[in-house]
Amino acid sequence: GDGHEDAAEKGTETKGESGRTLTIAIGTDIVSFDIHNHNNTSTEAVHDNMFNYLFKRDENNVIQPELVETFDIIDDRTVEMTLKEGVTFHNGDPLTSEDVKFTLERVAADDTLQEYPNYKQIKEVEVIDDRTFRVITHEAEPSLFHRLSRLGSGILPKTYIEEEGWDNFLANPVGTGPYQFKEWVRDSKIVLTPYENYFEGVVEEWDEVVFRVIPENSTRVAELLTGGVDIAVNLPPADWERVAENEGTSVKTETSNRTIMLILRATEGYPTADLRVRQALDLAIDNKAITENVLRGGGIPTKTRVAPGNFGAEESLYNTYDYDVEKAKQLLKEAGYPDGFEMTLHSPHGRYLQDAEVAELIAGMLQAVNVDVRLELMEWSNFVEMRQAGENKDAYLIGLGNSMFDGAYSVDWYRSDRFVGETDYKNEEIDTLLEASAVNLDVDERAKQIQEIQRIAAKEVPHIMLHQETINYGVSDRIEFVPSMDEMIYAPAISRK
Amino acid sequence: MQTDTTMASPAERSRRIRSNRLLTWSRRLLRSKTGTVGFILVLAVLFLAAFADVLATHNPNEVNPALMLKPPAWLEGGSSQHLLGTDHLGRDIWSRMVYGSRISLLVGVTAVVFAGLIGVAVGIVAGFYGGWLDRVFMRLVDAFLSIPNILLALVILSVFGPGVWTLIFVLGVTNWVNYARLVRGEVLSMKEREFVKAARAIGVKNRMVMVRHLLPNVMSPFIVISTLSVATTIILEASLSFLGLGIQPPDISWGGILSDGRDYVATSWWLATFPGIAITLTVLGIIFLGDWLRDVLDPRGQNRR
Amino acid sequence: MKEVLLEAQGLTKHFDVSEGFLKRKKAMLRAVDGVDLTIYTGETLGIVGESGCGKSTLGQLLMRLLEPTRGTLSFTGSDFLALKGEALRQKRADIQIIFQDPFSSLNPRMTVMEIIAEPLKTHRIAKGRERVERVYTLLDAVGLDRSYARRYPHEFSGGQRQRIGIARAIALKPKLIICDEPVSALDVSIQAQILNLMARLQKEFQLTFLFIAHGLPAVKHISDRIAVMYLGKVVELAPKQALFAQPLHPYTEGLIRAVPIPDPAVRDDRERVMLEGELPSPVHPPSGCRFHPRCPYAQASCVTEEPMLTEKESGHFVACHFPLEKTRKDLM
Amino acid sequence: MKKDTLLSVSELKTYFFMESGAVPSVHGVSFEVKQGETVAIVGESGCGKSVTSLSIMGLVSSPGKIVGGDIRFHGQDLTTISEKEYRKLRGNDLSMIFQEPLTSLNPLFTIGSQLDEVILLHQQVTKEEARQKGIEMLKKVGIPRAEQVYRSYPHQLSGGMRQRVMIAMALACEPKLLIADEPTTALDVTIQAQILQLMRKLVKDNNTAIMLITHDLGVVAEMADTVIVMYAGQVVEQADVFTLFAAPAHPYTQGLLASTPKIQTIEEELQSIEGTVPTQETMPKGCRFFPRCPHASEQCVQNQPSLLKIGGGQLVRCWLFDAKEAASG
Amino acid sequence: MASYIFKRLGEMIPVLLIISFIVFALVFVAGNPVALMLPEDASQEDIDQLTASLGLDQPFLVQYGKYLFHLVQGEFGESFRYNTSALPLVLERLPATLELAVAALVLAVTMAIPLGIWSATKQNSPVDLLAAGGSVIGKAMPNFWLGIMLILIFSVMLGWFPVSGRGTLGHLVLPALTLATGLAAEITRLLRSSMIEILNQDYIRTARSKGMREGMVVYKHAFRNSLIPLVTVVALQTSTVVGGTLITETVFSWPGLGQLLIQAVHTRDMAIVQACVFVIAVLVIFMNLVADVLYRLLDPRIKYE
Ligand SMILES: Nc1ncnc2c1ncn2[C@@H]1O[C@H](COP(=O)(O)OP(=O)(O)OP(=O)(O)O)[C@@H](O)[C@H]1O
Ligand SMILES: Nc1ncnc2c1ncn2[C@@H]1O[C@H](COP(=O)(O)OP(=O)(O)OP(=O)(O)O)[C@@H](O)[C@H]1O
Ligand SMILES: [Mg+2]
Ligand SMILES: [Mg+2]
Repeated sequence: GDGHEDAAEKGTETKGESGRTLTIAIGTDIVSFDIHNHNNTSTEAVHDNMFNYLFKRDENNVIQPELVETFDIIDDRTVEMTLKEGVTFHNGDPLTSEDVKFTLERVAADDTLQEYPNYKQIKEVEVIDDRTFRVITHEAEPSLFHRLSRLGSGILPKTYIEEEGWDNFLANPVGTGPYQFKEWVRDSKIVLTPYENYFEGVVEEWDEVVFRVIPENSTRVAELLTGGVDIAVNLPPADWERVAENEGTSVKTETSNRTIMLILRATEGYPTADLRVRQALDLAIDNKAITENVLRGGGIPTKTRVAPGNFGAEESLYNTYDYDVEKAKQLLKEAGYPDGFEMTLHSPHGRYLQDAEVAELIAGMLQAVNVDVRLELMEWSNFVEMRQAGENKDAYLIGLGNSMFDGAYSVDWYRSDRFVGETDYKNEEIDTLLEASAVNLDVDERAKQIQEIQRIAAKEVPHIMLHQETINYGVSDRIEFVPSMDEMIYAPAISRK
Repeated sequence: MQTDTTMASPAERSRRIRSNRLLTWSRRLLRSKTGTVGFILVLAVLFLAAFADVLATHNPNEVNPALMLKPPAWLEGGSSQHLLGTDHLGRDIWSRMVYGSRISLLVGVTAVVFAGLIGVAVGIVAGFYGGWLDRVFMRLVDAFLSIPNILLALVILSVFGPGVWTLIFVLGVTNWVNYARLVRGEVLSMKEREFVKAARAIGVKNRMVMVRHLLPNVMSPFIVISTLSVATTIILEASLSFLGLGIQPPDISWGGILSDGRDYVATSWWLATFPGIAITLTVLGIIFLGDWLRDVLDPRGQNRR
Repeated sequence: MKEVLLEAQGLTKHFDVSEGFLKRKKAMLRAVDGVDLTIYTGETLGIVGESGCGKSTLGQLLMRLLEPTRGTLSFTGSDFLALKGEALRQKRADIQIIFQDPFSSLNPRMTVMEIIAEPLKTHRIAKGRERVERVYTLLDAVGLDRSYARRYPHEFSGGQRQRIGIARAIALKPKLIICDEPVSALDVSIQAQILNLMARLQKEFQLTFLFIAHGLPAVKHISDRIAVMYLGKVVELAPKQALFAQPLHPYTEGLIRAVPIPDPAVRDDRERVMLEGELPSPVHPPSGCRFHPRCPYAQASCVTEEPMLTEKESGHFVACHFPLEKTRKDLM
Repeated sequence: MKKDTLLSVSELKTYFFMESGAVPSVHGVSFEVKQGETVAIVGESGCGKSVTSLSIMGLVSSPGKIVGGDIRFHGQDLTTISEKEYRKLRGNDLSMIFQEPLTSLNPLFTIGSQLDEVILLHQQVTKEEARQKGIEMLKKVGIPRAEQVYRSYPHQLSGGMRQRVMIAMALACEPKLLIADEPTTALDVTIQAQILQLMRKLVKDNNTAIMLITHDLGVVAEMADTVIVMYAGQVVEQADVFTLFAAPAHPYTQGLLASTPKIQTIEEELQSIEGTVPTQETMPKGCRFFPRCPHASEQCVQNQPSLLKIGGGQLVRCWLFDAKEAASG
Repeated sequence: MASYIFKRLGEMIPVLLIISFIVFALVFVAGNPVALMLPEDASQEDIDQLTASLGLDQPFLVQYGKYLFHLVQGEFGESFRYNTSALPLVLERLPATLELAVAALVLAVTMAIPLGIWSATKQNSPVDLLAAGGSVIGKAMPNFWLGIMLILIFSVMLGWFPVSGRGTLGHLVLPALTLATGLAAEITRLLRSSMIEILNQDYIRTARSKGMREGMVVYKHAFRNSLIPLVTVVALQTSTVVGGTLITETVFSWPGLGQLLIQAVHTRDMAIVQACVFVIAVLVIFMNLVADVLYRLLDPRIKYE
């Protein structure tokens, strides 16, 4: 493998004109190259270029085999799969079933890994031959393919890791992806180079892909404007116009899979225990005003968490909202709050796009129906602690994604025994539906069950849905880049103009 | 003194002396240009803080999506309603600045007073008694001094969660060592001064020696340093806001406004510029005032220059 | 007839000036090294000696502003060193001190009234109106206008401040006042005022003075007896006439001769026996007689043997192996 | 033998310009110093002795300023020459020993380098020659182990040694005039005696004129040929040393002499001059001494006396003599 | 000298112990970091399980004891976030921070020395007033604001320097300037006042009385002496400079300790916070030691041993 790497190294040096380097500014550094031990989308966005999953979601959000050639569902708990031919790791080792077994069983067994909860359902991987293996789960697992199309199924090189040791792997990671690792200067940059023996053919477009870590918004924008980077993630809405108007740069947006919402407390004694109050609050919030003004169009109003592209999405609840101040006042009066009431709203600060601003705006809107909002903006770690300790008051703002792209995970938040002492929302109908869907392997029926839950929740308003967040990128005009909903930045899909 | 032969009652005389002192002070103040500037600046900020209710034209937290990012009144597109323009939520910047002065001053002053109380007490006791007590305190001071203030503040704030009083506590905790060190040094030299020995010779109790003889004499260096501290504290609060751990809404501080506005530096400059100027001017005023105080309070300064 | 007020025996004060990590280099500065001294009621005992020879340290030892390393100290017949806490505080009222520096010996932030009233207040001697009256009386005694009571020290000249210091010292009617170079910082024309004032007050209040100075003329003027110190030790002690008429210690002789005489007429026929060399370090004092490196008459035994303070003539003590005699002096 | 005038100061006025207004520290001082002569200036603290000497050296620093009078050195008016010419004189023909031996040497440089500095500045010599000369000077002022001291730092020397170094430095270029500002006040009597003797000897050897500033009348009596008595920024009396001690004319001089305790005799009570030296605010408009003067009259309160010759080269600033003069004249 | 350094190093131990305790206690109070490590929708069992397996459910003293035990072996434990030993992570960033801090110090000192000397020798001249004004403003501007402004002006508008990152000398200019401004202000003020004081010393008069040129007097005699307080203050500022890098590094995405630490604080990554604070403290103490040694080299009055 060594000689080969040297050649690659030399190759980049001789061809090293700056025009063939793709530079991407990201907001936070990757956490590590342990693909199983983080829960960080921006880290995955980098890994995505170096590792392949067994399955992958295509641009239409349909799960397609990636490393897998063919698969066969044997029974409720067993799927047999065959790997593609000619796949090699960056060190030259061929990809085998042993690597898959090693990878999946690691994440399914090691409870210190952050991805463990998402893979503990896997009981074992049975190796049939070099390219054929079976994935066996503990129980019937409807969302197995969702799981296998995300970071946990990024396949690790077993031999390399066992021979060189885990620490060495973390320092010099090896995957099967189109790009291979060159350098990581922490909190500064990650440099990748094309892998010459990529099984789908070497990527010719770029000699080097550099991810630069630039946490400060204005600095990222400045780099983009001065041509220092080709792509800058997460621009503050205030700068969109500036970037768009600047010669040579533009703003690209795409909806993310994250929904921003207010989680209400239905515990007895809180005004929000009353359905009418919850509905009134929902009606008093003008979702459109939020997305248009504060987010500058960077969001889509919604009444459900399960956005299109996710399994079980209820499209009629998407891209719509209720806003009726008069009705809200009426409901409040009916609920016994003609003069309104006082409530606390917790919100993180700097976690989501304009989160504090959104919260402040909401506080202003609720003022219009005489609800006095005591806004408590919190630094993220304090916010997490507050939730952890169950100290949430009437409402808190949170943004929830769904890395499984499976609506079941979203609606599970309405399960009554899940948040006892925290939200205390209980709806027996939902509970029944949830129980049924959990083990339902009939895809269509399961989707219907999930949709039904969304419809009930939209009426009952245990959580006030605000909007689906938009992700945005500042992009240099010299490149062609189409953002994707999963927030990956897949270099092979980016090209020079 | 020899020519002073007119007789007057003691009360009258002391009043005259006091008003005389006031007069000399103000005369000295007016003579020092920077002192005057500092005094005026600080007075202006105090005025803002005291009369915020009257001076503010809007509710500082009132959001108005329709009026976002309006420039100051004198620019094109500005409205006379919003003197310094509006921010990204359509809030009136002038009103926010006016209210912000309150918290900025409150934080600056209270933190310094808090730190000062601890620092002066520790400094006097450690300096006066010396020995192991002194050694223990000084090691503690060394420890605090070797952790950068902002770092300690960062850690404490993230532990307890940001808020006005936590911030004041944090700034106090990070600052007391400066006073302790300063005061201890002063006390060590003061202790050798003969009036302290004289007091002991008379049989004055230790506690009284510290309170009556040491404390008043360490006050003037303390006052000088603490004015500067108020300035650095205001800046530190702004820096913590930048790191997301400063004053949290709905409380308003200049640091918070400044840090909120930093995404708009290029597009809507007024968001960050006005609080930036306010902080700079206030700090400037306090530093000037501190310099002047140093000159006036330095007994050697009386007949020099 | 003479009543002993204070008696010190073998009084010693060593300062630890060790250096190095964990104080490996042990070093002792022998500021006062075995001083025997008796002060009689009503007298003025002068102490002279070069700068750094331990005069101030001795003074502070006598009033327990410093704790002696060794030695005994009795005051008005009782063991002064045994006193502690409140008892010590009470007894302190009987010994007061006047410092050299009129500028640093008054708290700049207290008025004259507060300064002079402080001892009265501390010992709860008088209250309210009475206390104010007492302060006024004291101001009168030291020749300051009563109207000055409300002023602060910086408003006064050096001589006036020294008067304030004196007023404070006599406020408690002490038995003994230690004067640590009270006039050396003052102008020549003011010095005489203060010396006269002190002499007057001594008579008026039956005070006993320990008068420390390095200016021989002033000491001579005010003292009854004079002790000469050299490097932490008393080398000669005698009534002043005896001391000047016939100094027995070579150091005393050198000291007297070195004092310039304000009379140009005598300058050319004065003997010039000059003491050579400088004061050695009190950390490493010379062996034997500490004066031997500078002594024009030193002999071999002076290097090895330390002379004791002995009474050569009645009331005239000297610590020298070869005390000066008239005859030999004349030979010079 | 007839001596030439080396330095003549006339009507020198040096003021300090303070926040509170101008302070006339030296207010019309005139005197002369002849070659090889020792002139002592006495007076209490703050009467302007040091400022006078700094004025002569051209070293009065802001906010002080010479506002009137002239200073002639070798006939050249020092108040008008350029800074460059002045620098040539300083340390060379004109040198000065300061009041504080403890702080007048730079703590960071060796004695040698500070001594060489002045030699190299004024003499065309090599470094090595300067070193030789420096060590020689140290020996001359009676410093034992001169080579070693040459390499020492100031803090390693005692006060007396430092003062000797200052003297060596001042004399290194064989000045014509040495200004010694209280050269022994900070020292012990035994050391003081050594230093005074040393100065006497050096003067004799080199025929250097000395302007000796002190407030110790004993030192004056031992050293001076001529004495100038200053009070509150003015010369109040000038006379040769014997006349002054035998027949002081000005009441202040008389008081000064009377209030000095003497070592030879024992007096019951010292005479003293009552009152205090006037401050800037309390400066009398007439004779500056009148508030403390036993002979003060209405005239003294109103008008300033001028410095009058009263025979035998004695000068005095007092109405008592003015009146006599007027009567006789 | 060697034994002096040895002694000072010995004194570091209690100080570092105190620091370790303070930081550990803070981090302990900060609570369980596990919830932060897991996704938003993690269940309580998942959290409890991870907590136990990391040993975070043990009592304070047990945990502190373990921590100390590891500490003496140079181990700060594993970073939860990065899953590797914390100390190497910290040491890896140290050079970048040092580079920035040293550059800022050098820049500040080179700006401040001429300004300070000039102001002192030409008191109340236009230069003095300008320097005084400039240095106060320099001190009064919050770092992050200045940094953003510098980027806007010198990178975006003028295109003179790269915006961010570390690499060439050009990359260093803006962040170093940001950090140096406040520092230079401080040093200028200090140098001015110490020069003024020294120029009034007797030995300066002596030098002048030798007939030396004023320039020589100032540079040879006065400046050498004012280096001593300068060194002390620059050393004392180390802590502030390192603190300042936290902010500056964030603005300029400079890959030093700052970013690592701020991330760690926000994610409650105990091991990294502890290692960072510790390393910074050691650095600060070391700088003070260097200053002390320099001080002794500069000032012959202080004895060598
Ligand atoms: N607290 C102290 N620690 C260490 N050494 C001390 C202390 N106080 C005095 N000394 C030393 O003790 C010696 C005697 O000092 P002391 O002040 O008694 O001398 P002195 O005769 O009063 O001198 P002076 O005439 O200068 O006042 C000196 O060498 C001095 O340095
Ligand atoms: N730098 C200065 N600034 C202001 N006033 C000064 C300065 N130097 C001297 N004076 C004033 O000038 C007057 C004369 O001072 P000078 O130093 O000449 O007195 P002196 O006779 O030398 O006293 P001493 O015997 O104490 O040395 C004093 O009143 C003093 O306050
Ligand atoms: Mg003494
Ligand atoms: Mg003088």
